[in-house]
Amino acid sequence: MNSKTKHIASITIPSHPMYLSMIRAFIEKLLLLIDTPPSVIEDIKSGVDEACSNVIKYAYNHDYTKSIKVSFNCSRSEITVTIEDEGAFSSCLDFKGRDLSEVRPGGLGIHFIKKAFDKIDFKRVDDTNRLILIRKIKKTTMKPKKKGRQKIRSNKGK
Amino acid sequence: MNSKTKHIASITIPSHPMYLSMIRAFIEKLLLLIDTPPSVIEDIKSGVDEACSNVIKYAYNHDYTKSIKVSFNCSRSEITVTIEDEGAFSSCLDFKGRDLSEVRPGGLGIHFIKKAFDKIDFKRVDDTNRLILIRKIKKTTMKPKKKGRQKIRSNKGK
Amino acid sequence: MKITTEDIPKGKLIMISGEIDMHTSPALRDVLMKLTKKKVTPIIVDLLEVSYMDSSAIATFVEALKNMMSYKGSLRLCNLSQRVSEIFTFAKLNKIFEIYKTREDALKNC
Amino acid sequence: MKITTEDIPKGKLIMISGEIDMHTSPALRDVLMKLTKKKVTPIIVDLLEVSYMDSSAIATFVEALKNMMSYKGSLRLCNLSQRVSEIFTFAKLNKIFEIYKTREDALKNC
Ligand SMILES: Nc1ncnc2c1ncn2[C@@H]1O[C@H](COP(=O)(O)OP(=O)(O)O)[C@@H](O)[C@H]1O
Ligand SMILES: Nc1ncnc2c1ncn2[C@@H]1O[C@H](COP(=O)(O)OP(=O)(O)O)[C@@H](O)[C@H]1O
Repeated sequence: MNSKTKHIASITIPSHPMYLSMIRAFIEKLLLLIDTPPSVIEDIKSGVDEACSNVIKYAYNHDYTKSIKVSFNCSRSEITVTIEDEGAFSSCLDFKGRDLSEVRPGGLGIHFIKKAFDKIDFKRVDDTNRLILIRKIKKTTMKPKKKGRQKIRSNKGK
Repeated sequence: MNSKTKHIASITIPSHPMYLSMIRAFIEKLLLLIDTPPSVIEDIKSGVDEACSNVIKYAYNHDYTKSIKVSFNCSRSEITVTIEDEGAFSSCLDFKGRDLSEVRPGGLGIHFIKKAFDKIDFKRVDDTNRLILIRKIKKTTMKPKKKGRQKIRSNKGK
Repeated sequence: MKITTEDIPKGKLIMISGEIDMHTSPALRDVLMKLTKKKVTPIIVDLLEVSYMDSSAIATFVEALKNMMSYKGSLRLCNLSQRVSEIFTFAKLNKIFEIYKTREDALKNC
Repeated sequence: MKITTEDIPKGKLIMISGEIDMHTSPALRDVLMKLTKKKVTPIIVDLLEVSYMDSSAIATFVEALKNMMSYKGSLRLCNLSQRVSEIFTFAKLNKIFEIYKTREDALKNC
């Protein structure tokens, strides 16, 4: 993978909880293809899943007929995930999850998002909420090529 | 699923063969969620995979840095798959696969596309090739709800 | 997600497989609420086949635990994968729940 | 896709697992071309673990078969899943290839 290469892939699903599993499967496949370590994949899967659940709950107020778009942009140094919805102006930036020492249902999603990502940004563009999540990649952790497994490279065959 | 309900989901990937597996996984997940019979899923997976391979080969002439978008639109009576690329004007409509009685490598892709879809249409819109593939759904084959498996419905929880 | 329940000498065993997320956790909640309403104890939840768990799954277990506290019931989780275990630790709930390594361990005194 | 090869008393056994598509079939082609260049026969291909196969996979097998015809070699496929089997029938190649149900059947006379 050339250091300037950007892998751009995206998925758009209806804002119904049943489709969240598609986003998780998409993330797993994509990040495996670009040799992301398993623990980073799990973190990003959780973080994006929680952010999308929140879109359904808060931006769309459980209207399951809308849509959610999740885009990926990966360079050698970071993975950027952008989540877009056309719901009510609704940023989770100002919100905090619950104090973790308090035992009650709910209030954990934001913690999972913050665990997965180093930088969280929000923009309202026209009628679209755009949540931008950035995960930095430690160079050393990106090269655990397993023996036996077929090597998959973005520039293969070029 | 309401008969007027349209499930719209889409995926965009780079025009590199390594990402074709993401499209296949996406199709499998999506069509399982909307209770499509396994044989129809396999047909559509093959048909779309072949059409996307042809985009990489013929529309993009093996330029792996472009992108391919695959969108799904499903009603009770049909599944519509739209494949878009920004490659050279390039319709596979006029092309025929090889005569199947002739044994030689190649020329099978078109046959898989035609096996999977009842109607194939092509449009050039601005600089985009748009291949529209329609698979009719026999009503009776759409309801093999398996016992034990969690029922997944598009309108669940509404 | 698939849920299977089994009678045990005392209480109930619940086996879950697949992914617990915003879509599937309501079904898990239904099962747990029914049991806690009947003050069943212990409830043993085998998570061996759980491949993914989100915050709504955690919320569901916390809610069940709170219900059970009212009748001093015992909610026991077992067979957590490394990832699921990490999630409970991250949420600072690993000390709040009774967590067992194996189903055999969890079933002791039932 | 993963390819494993194994020496057999006569010829070569190739075991393939995973998906054979436009991305992975070139690696399969490399293996088969090397063997047919050396006029190896029989070549037995075990497809037990193949979960998906596209037209480029078929093209690869047809090319190998044609190469082997030049030295009267025998290319045998075995353990085809129902879907893979259907694909060969659909492509009218089920009569062209030597197709065996099990690996044991394919290995006879090796
Ligand atoms: N996309 C969003 N739009 C508006 N508010 C949000 C959004 N995401 C989160 N919030 C707010 O932040 C709070 C904490 O979110 P979270 O940690 O996911 O917990 P929960 O959803 O269980 O309450 C929510 O209760 C909600 O008020
Ligand atoms: N998207 C496309 N654009 C232009 N030509 C195409 C396209 N798809 C297919 N073709 C033409 O149709 C022929 C048959 O396609 P196909 O059956 O997939 O076999 P193959 O790609 O193995 O030749 C190709 O050789 C090509 O000339």
